[in-house]
Amino acid sequence: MSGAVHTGLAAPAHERRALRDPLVAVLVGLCLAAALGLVLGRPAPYLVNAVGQLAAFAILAVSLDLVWGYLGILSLGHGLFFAIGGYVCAMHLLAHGTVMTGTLPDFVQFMGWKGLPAYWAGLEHAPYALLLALGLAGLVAFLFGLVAFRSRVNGVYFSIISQALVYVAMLLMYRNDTGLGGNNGMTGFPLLFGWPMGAPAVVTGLAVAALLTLAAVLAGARWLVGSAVGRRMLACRDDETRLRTLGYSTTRLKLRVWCLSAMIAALAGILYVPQVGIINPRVLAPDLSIEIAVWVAIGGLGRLGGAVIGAVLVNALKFWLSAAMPEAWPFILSGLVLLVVLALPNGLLDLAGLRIRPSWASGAR
Amino acid sequence: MSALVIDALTVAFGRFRALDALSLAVDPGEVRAVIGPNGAGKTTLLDVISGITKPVSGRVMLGDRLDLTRCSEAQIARAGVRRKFQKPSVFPVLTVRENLAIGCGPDMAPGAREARIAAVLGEVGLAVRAAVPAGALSHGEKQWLEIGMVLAAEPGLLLLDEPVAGLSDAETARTAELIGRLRRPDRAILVIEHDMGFVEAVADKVTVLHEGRTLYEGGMQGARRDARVIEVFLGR
Amino acid sequence: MAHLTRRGFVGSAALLAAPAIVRPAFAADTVKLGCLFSSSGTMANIEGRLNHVVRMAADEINGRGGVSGRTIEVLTSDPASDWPLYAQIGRQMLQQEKVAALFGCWTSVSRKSVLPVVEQNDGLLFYPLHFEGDENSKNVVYVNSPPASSVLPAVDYLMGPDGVGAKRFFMIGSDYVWPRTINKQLKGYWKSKGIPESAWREEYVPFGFSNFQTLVNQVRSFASQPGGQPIVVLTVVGSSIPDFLREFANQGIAATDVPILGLDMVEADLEGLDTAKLVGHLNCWAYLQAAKGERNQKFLADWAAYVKAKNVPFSADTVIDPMVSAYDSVHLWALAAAKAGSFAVPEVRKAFAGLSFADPSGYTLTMTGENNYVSRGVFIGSVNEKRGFDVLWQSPDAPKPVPFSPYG
Amino acid sequence: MNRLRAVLAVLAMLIVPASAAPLERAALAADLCGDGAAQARGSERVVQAATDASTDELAAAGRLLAALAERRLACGSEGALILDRAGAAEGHDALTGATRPVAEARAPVLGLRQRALVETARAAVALLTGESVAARAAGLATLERRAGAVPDTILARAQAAETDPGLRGSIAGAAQAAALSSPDPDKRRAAVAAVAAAPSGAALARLRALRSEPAAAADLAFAQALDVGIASVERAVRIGDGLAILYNGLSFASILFMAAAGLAIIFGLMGVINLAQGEFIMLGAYATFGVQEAFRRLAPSLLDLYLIAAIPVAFAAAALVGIVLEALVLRHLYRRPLMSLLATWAVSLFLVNLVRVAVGTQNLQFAMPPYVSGGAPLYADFVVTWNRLFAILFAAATLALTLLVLRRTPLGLDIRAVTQNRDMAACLGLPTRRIDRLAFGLGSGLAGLAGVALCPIYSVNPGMGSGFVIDAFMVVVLGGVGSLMGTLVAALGIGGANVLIEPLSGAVAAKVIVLVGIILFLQRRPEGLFAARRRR
Repeated sequence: MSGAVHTGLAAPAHERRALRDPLVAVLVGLCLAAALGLVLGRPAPYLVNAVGQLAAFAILAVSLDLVWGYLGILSLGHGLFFAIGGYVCAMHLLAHGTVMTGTLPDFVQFMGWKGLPAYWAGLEHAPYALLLALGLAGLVAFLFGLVAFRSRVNGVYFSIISQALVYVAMLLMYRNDTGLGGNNGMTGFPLLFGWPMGAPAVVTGLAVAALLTLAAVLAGARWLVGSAVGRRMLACRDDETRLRTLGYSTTRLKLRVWCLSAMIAALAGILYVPQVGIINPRVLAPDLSIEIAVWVAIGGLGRLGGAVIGAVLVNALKFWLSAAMPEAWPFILSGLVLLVVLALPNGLLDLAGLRIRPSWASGAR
Repeated sequence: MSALVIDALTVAFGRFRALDALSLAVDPGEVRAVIGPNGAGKTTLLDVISGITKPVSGRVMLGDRLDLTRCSEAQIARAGVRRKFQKPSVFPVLTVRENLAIGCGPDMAPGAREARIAAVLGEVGLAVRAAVPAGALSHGEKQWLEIGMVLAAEPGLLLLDEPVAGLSDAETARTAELIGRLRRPDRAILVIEHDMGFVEAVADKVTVLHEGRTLYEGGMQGARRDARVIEVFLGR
Repeated sequence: MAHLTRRGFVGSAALLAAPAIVRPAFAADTVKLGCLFSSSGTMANIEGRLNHVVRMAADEINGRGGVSGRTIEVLTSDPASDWPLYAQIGRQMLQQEKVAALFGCWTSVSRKSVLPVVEQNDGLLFYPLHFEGDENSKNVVYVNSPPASSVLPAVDYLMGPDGVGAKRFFMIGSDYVWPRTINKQLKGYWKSKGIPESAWREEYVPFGFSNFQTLVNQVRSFASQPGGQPIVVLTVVGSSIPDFLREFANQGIAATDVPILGLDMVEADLEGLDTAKLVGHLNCWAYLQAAKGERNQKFLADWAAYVKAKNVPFSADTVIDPMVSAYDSVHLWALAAAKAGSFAVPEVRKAFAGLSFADPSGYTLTMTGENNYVSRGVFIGSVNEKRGFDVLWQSPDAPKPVPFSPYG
Repeated sequence: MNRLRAVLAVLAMLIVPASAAPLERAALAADLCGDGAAQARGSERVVQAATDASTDELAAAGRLLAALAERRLACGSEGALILDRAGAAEGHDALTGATRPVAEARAPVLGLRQRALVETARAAVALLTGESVAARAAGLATLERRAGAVPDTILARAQAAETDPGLRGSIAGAAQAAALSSPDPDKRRAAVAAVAAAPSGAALARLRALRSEPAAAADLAFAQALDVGIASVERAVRIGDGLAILYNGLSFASILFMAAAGLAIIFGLMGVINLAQGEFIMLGAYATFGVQEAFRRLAPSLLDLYLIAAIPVAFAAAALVGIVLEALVLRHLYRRPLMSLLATWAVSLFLVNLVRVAVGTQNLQFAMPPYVSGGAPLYADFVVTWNRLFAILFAAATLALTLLVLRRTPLGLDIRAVTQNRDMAACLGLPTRRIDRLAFGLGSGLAGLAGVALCPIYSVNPGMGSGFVIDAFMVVVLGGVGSLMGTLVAALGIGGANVLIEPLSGAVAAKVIVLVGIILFLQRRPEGLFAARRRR
């Protein structure tokens, strides 16, 4: 079935879904309003930056929710794709800075190189860097997904193996000889599109870009899960063998969504790095990848809006509490997770009375 | 030409041989029942035909060209093989209609699909339940919905794994009648069932499996008289 | 959005009861300093102490009437060993809380993470750790020594007749910039002394690495080869330090066979170890607990009293270099601010030139206007039986810091 | 200036005839209280005098040297004082033995070069005057390491005086080996054989150095003896290195196994990914610390046994926490394995921070009993370290006991039944919920045991457990879910592979290669090494 055709008998189903998920529309609206507010209201740069980072995290959470909530694949390695986006973005910023200012990044000087290595060629051009980031994330996801899905690795096995993958990547990137800054990673980005990095306009611009991207990703993801492909994703999540014996190549379906999700995660990384000003292998720590899953679970698994709410809530709390109540934050986080996992199977959306899908829908996971 | 030829098929789980050099041929238009005690290898047989389990040796020929043991589940399904599982396997969060739409398979044109869904809804008697999520259906309704899903793509070979397990007598009779209606000259049907009355009602021929091998093949009447069959079913 | 922890823990109920009276009065004659030291995560054990030292120093200054009549208020946080969070909280402190200076970071990467933040906001970060050098930001005060002014004198000592006449070197480091820079500079230094490349070996291990059996075997076979006295230059960090020492001692290699120069080794790393078999191994810092002099005695006593009074969850009788460096940092800032008569960063920075502070190490710290580095003394410590270090050697005076090494 | 002083010191030693040097106590004390050169001179003099000095004189010199090495020597204007412990307020006069208070004294710190000389001198004194055979043997061992630093007359004197026949033989061997450069060709050849009899990398280096000297070229028989000796030492060193690799692999594997064993049971039985398993290890280690503190308070004389006594305590503590966790949290999540994964992650976060707040972040101080500290050279350069041996034996015992529980007890039978077919077991009336809880307790308890075994090896702090989880899961998944033997084989394989690859490509690359290898293997065989295929 092609996703675009919703004529005749299929239409009521489509409408039902749209009516049942007003949250996404609300969130998209909020994103746009917030972007407008940042431009017009000019709040403190610190706040603008925080909002921008939260938007990047929300994009990351949506990317995971697509594969976990809708396809039943819990990736504990999504930090890898986030990092790919982040690293390529950092490379672009440094290459751009080198071209504009003529000084080499300090880690390049440290490695004793005379200039940027050959594979950095062209990275100073933003469109190429964007393509490279998305392409690389997609390629890595494709290769990993191909072997994993073809050999039918799924469930907790997939989670463990994806975690091992991100762990391996972390070990590799910590190695100094890998050549991307090792433990210190990359930092000290001077310019963005020729503008000085810390300028208020740049900070606002980045935050607005992140918000708009979030809105677009949400709308796009919403369209996807509402389409025929989305129904196949749910079918695959709930009974993969059944779907396969009806003539569908679930490997191909999973691979496509998986690669798409990886690219969205890379997009989040691209938006994140210029806002925090550093990328280092820490983002590849298995803990961070688990945390992404925690955001999704807290907000509400299998609800795009839930992922956004979870990511924003947890990270806003983290920003605030790690300064305000540093001792209490880990306890609050672990308590929140346990509360959600035990009492609110559909995440905090349960509290808001917005529970849509009946509880048996999440029973298999 | 047979619709399905199974040739010296062997399946092993560790040291246990679930199927042991089994051979079997089903003609087009035939309804074949496979019966046998628990552990005889009935479900394994369907697993191999539908591509879920790969055999150690042997072939499963669909028509005279396609060896199903070399195909993926999806390829097998697209070649016109559909299977109804023992446990009703429907997609609980999707509505009846959406389930059937997926049952039509990936290749059907959108226009044809809507017509087909409407037809199947009538055939399995779920037209009034079309907008209900499948998870909310009763057990019997789920069985019929699944039969509808496997019918939607008009399969040439239909595999039914215990279609009346857990159904009431009335529902069983209705299912038998439904299968009777499914019979077509270009369609072979393979049924696994424990309910002997049901088997007698629907099947042209029965194959009795025991410990992965064919114990008997022929009419149901003959099976009832066969000494070995009696021993296997009653002797323990 | 953010209310950072207030010094002296004012109960929130009291704040709520009389906010109008307490807070403006409190805010008018205080000046805020921010801390960026993790009290959770991988760095918690060593980094967490520094929060308390900064508070202690601030208390001391407040006890003498504060800075230019203002009381210092210390804000602490927990970046949880999460590098981007250092930048995030640093930004929050500078922009939201308007702190006059930041004191923070242990690892190079956390400093690199905060660096753009202080540069963009023209803040001041006092960095209390020795590090790889090759950096000179006008917004960072490098309170501890770069390698050229601390490590090279120590290695020189070991190569000389008073040391062990070291001829061969086995370098083991954690795989990141600091160890690699140190080793690069050492190799450059040895080359300049005409030592052949065959006289050294270099190995790197991942962070948190603990299985040192193979490496210790390699050290043993390296040591048994001819060519002169071998030493180990150890630049692993964190939990790898005690794990390496334990394996080294268990395999029966004594300091008199192959001494270890542990460049990041502090008393805290010996906490869980039986040091009887480790006696004689060396470290090298700008301060050692065993430093002589009344100033040190007073500092040790003050710290012990502070730990007791404030119920600080760290050992009362262990003091390590970064603690003293953090303490020095607060004093240097206070001196500069008092001298400038302002808390504005450009004014304070101008006041650095010619600043001097007699710190617990016994040396007098000085700053010149040339850069933001601080002259410190050099100590070589020798592990003793009591999980501490004896002062084996110390520099006659505080050498002028060399931010950019001449050796690579 | 310093060099000049050193040269003078050497000259002085050459001028003073060794045999005539009396061990003048006052002069020795003054030297040891002096600068580095004087300390070196003093300890050299003890070595030189050791051939002739009386045992009393030597013993007194030994006390002075020991005091210096241990920083118990207080030097003041009134002469040196020997303290009972470093920093004591009073001590015994080095000459008269009279007790007097420490006044304006300084305790010299030994430089490394001086420390080596003092160590040699103390070893010579110990060899000649040691009360016990062990003390004398320890002295001999140190002198053997410093080949060439002591006159062979000391060994001759020790050999003559030695009462223990075994030790006398060792001394004779050492004396023989010391004669490598002797002018007597027979002695030289005997020395080669003696050196080859105690093979090590250092011995190999000595022989090789000798082989390239002119003496070897001139004396054909000596050269041949050297070649034979070098060949045999080379072979022995290779064997020793091989043994070391084997041992390292085994010890790493045993750690992996212990971290993974409990996980294998839990994962196999319930399909729960317990990310808090590392924290159970940490709890076991903290329980061990608690037992140590209790022993310190209640039975200080039995302190060395605390590690043994901690075994049941650590097991019980971790098992109890595990059972509570199961009852409060995981029980509700059996149908949602991925949610239980997040829940256990939260629990691990909670436990780490609870311990951090309650106990602190610092490494715990363990008093390591002799059976887990140090090691013994076994063959060539291969040293058996007791802490690792403890872990290996501990892992073996854990394996045996766990197998016993699983194969021979009703609980074990139940666990295996539920692991293989939960629905069938439930149909047969097994209380699967209770079995789950007990099994979870067992799995957690095993992690607690791992905590005991890791105390002598790793630093114990709240974060110690986090490093184990991924490795442990790779072991479980590679071994095949629900198969303890699979877990064992996987642990051995991963441990061995890591140790083999590490010297070739470094520790990071070794880890990466092994992990990638596992991932690729699992793509080919998702059910792991040892799991039976299951039907859908």
